[in-house]
Amino acid sequence: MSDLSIQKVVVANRGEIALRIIRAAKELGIRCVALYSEPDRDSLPVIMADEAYCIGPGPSARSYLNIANIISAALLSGADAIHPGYGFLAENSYFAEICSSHGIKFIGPNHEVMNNMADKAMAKQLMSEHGLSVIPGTRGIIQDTREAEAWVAEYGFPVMIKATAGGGGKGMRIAYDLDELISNVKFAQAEAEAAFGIPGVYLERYFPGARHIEVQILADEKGSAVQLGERDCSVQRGYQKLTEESPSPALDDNISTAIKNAALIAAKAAGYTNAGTIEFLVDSDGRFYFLEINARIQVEHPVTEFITGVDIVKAQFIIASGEPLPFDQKDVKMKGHSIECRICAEDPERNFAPSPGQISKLVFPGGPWVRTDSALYPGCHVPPYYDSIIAKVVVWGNDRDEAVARMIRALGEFIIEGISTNLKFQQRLIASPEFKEAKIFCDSDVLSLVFGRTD
Amino acid sequence: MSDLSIQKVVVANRGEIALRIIRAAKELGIRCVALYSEPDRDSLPVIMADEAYCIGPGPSARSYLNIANIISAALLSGADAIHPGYGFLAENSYFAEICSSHGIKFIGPNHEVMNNMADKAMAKQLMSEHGLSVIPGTRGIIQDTREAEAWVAEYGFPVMIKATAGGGGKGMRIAYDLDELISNVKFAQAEAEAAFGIPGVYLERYFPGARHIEVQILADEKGSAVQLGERDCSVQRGYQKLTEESPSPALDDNISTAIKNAALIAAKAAGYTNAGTIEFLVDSDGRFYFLEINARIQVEHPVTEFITGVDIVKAQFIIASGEPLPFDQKDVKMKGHSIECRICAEDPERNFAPSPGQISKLVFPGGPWVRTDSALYPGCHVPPYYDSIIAKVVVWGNDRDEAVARMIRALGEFIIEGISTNLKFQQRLIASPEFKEAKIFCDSDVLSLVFGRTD
Amino acid sequence: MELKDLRREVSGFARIMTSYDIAELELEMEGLTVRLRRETDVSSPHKVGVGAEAPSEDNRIIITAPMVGTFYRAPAPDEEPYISAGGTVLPGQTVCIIEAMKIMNEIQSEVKGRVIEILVENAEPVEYGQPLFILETL
Amino acid sequence: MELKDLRREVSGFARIMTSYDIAELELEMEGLTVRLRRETDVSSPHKVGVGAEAPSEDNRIIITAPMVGTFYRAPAPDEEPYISAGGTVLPGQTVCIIEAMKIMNEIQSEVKGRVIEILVENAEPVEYGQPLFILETL
Repeated sequence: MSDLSIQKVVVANRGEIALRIIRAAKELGIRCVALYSEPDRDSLPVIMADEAYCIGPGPSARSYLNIANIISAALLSGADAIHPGYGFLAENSYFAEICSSHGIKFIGPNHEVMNNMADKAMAKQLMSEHGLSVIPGTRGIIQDTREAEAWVAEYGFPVMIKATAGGGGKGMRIAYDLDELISNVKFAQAEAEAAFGIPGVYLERYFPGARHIEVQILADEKGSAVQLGERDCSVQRGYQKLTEESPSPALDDNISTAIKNAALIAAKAAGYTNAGTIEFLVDSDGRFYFLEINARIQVEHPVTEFITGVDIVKAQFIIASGEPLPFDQKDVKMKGHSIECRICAEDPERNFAPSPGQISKLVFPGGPWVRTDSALYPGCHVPPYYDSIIAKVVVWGNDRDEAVARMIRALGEFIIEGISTNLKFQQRLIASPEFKEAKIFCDSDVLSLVFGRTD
Repeated sequence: MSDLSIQKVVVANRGEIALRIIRAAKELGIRCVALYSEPDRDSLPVIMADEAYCIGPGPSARSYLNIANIISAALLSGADAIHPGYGFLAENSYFAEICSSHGIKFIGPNHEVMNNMADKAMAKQLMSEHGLSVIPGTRGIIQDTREAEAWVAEYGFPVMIKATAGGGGKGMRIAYDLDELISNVKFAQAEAEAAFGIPGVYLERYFPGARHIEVQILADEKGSAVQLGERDCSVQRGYQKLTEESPSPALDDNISTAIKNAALIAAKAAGYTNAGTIEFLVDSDGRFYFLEINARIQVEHPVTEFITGVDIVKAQFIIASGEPLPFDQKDVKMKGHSIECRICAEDPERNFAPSPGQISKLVFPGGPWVRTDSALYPGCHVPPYYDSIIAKVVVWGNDRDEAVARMIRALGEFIIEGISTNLKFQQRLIASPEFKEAKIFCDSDVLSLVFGRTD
Repeated sequence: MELKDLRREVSGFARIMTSYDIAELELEMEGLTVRLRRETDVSSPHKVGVGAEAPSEDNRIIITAPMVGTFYRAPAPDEEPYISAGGTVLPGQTVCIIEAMKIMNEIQSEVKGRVIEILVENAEPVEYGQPLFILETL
Repeated sequence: MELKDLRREVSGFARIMTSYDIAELELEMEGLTVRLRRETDVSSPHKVGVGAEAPSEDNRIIITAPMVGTFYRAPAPDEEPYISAGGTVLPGQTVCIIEAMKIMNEIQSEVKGRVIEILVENAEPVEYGQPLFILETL
């Protein structure tokens, strides 16, 4: 029996984040309804939940993205809230609206706020009006290469060409001069047309050596908001995050404070509620630019939990129940350093090809200040339909050196057999001198660094 | 490569504490030598260590207590230190002395200090001289019932009759009046003669409803010492600890501060070095009495690690290397509340009979602020020769309520099949109103509380 | 546990038994005993090439729920059920309704067959893939 | 990995194969391949009642180290080994020394037999239970 207005929640997700949500709900006394696709029938979230409904076959479009089945199951179970996790329907404002029209609380911001923030141009405009620097870029889609040339004449090189329909690192190209600009704009338009059916591309200033910094926000529905510090997510491979940490090893205190304040301004400007992340790019001179708001719980939220002691998913339930945040900014004390490594079912030796299959042997890392968030268990199957993240190894240390040593130790004791994973790749990355010196950022050549070669 | 003078350590223990020591050593860059008995050949510490030596067959006396084989293996491996863990040879001053005579650093206090503290009467005398209250008791062994009567005439009832050769809860009897005293002294002498071959018993005042409080100490070899707060170990079954927590839910701040200061005085009076625990009994009026010093790392050290952020086993290596403590008392900040549950291979339905066997299915609890220290893995065997502790589930919360809710959640997701365990017993205990209200102490009838009956 | 919850559980177990070709299942919990037995004979789908004289189980097909919702046997509470045990259905004939998000979805049979068993009570919730009817194809 | 470490590992694997009656073992690691094959025949100790014509493996016994220490084949560096391959030993005869904590422990054979193989090099460390000699009982 929960003290909150939410008594029963539908977990509209799978894998480690579904388990994470169930854990938070159980600690609050909230009953949990797992939804699952057919291949996930024997998964840990289904086992751990109080009840479970099958919502479709393996492919996401027919199960975890099947709004009708999800809403039906929520109504049948008598749940009063839905937690979408990340990915799938997490940032789908239409889904949020349907939940609300059925009297089910969507755990996240208001669907109108979601809608506004999903329009990147509108979001940038709003933040600019509130005094934040935003990434310089064209106002919207460029019609032709001449328009691109005109913009570059004013703002200069290098520039990034992005497809409006892209995202998650897909459909991005960089140009350093006019020749590259013209050929890449044409190429990007053709590529976007082929990949997404929408040829629209736009330009943004590109900052070599920039770091990817995001600030965790919690905002209640009474108008209070706190920030829980920044996360540095600069270690990426092809725009996919590999490891994240908090605090950033690269920001000085003044910049860190300024970014955190800017994030609070952004959250308030957007009318944001619940847990969310404000993303910034920080260039090599320490100037920072608003990028976007991620209106969801994020994969890397555990590093923030480790340094603040705040249970972000529990806070989501409290906020969604209409309660005020049980603490304010001065109660948030940051201590030590935390790092997360994403362990994925993929084969680094075969260009990170997905590697589904059955887990034959499994020993998680453990011991002090090591947290492994994963829905794997020995003998379980990793189905081919979903995101390849199968485990997150998160460590805490009194300082970054201790955290790095602990992560090396933890990855070293992780045994996972039956499928290929990026575990060894991550071990080499974390143990590299470049990582220890925090010299890896978004456009570093991580592959050559880890493999000692370019490919 | 370690920055410390210790470069290679022999782990003279098994199970979860061996794994704990290996984890700390690896984070410091110290190479690890596992020692194992024949049935422990495929155990996790052997798998995780850098090298391993078999030191004998299953029975402890021929392996984990086999000093000759342990020292030989240490010499052959070229190790410069031995960590004894808890139990086995951890408080054997003779073993510590042999280590030292072979030029191997014993990770613990000086063997002379160990020897002094092992003599309970001498330890009490010393602490009394330093102004600590000690449990009132006879100066040593009582010769006959008349001597017992004389002591009781001065100090009163109730009294506890203890065998000098006993320990860990064995050989203890309580008397509330003269009849019980006479019969129990005779009985205890006969029992001690039969069980230990030594009939000597002594008397101590017995305090009904007293709580068992211990203070974690770290003292370096340069003369500095810090305390890391108290642990409340009052929840016991037949003098065996079941759960431990920090801070104590029953002490007010004044008493807590006074006990912690007394512990530092005791450690200094004893010339104590390395990690150790000062044990006190706190009666229902808040008066506290020195009991003894535990000269070892203790089973329940993780609760202190959780609330302080101090890695106690790493600190042991740093101290044993002759380094000063890297922090002082004012750097030690306690935050939140931590609880540990001991999970044992025993059957509560059959009077807690040991339950060795093969683990057929195993899923550890996980998620935020849950730490499971265990050397179990799926398919491993729990041999019949050793202590029945197979896992420690430790949680942290911002306050005790959050920690209790988290422990209930964590125990609920622990799946362990193939052997009987006290998991369900612990679940009922932690979920009981008496535990929530911290009303369970050493002589509570835990069994009737959990089972709803007396037996 | 209420009887209705128990039924859903038992139906779940039965499905597991079918999926994994399990002949018997016994369960004992505090105050609850469940025993299930299945005929796993030579006509099991795992065995190939049994051929002509295969018993009638070979002709059985199961209609499962294509969506999550509430199962209704009739178009309205006061009307006749679409089909009943022993009756015959034709391809394309409506066998039940599943209400999902206030929309009544008519579920059709894809084969011609005789209704052997109706597995779900009227007005009960069904999940995706849950068996609704056993038919014997004709 | 040094050759001597490798030898200890291989001896460990061999022991596991014997314990669990494993016929073949293959291992591949970065830059290392190990293949082991055992003759597990009808005379395997797990099979009872094979009787008279059992091959000679049945008569083999292994002398293992009763303690951890350093293995010496001779009482002193300049003296003859206690036993050599092909030689005969009697019950109670010293077969080697294991030095542990500066003490020289003479290890005796419990049976009469012929030395088939000596499994450890002189002056090598041995752990508890490590096979030292293979004898054929006489």
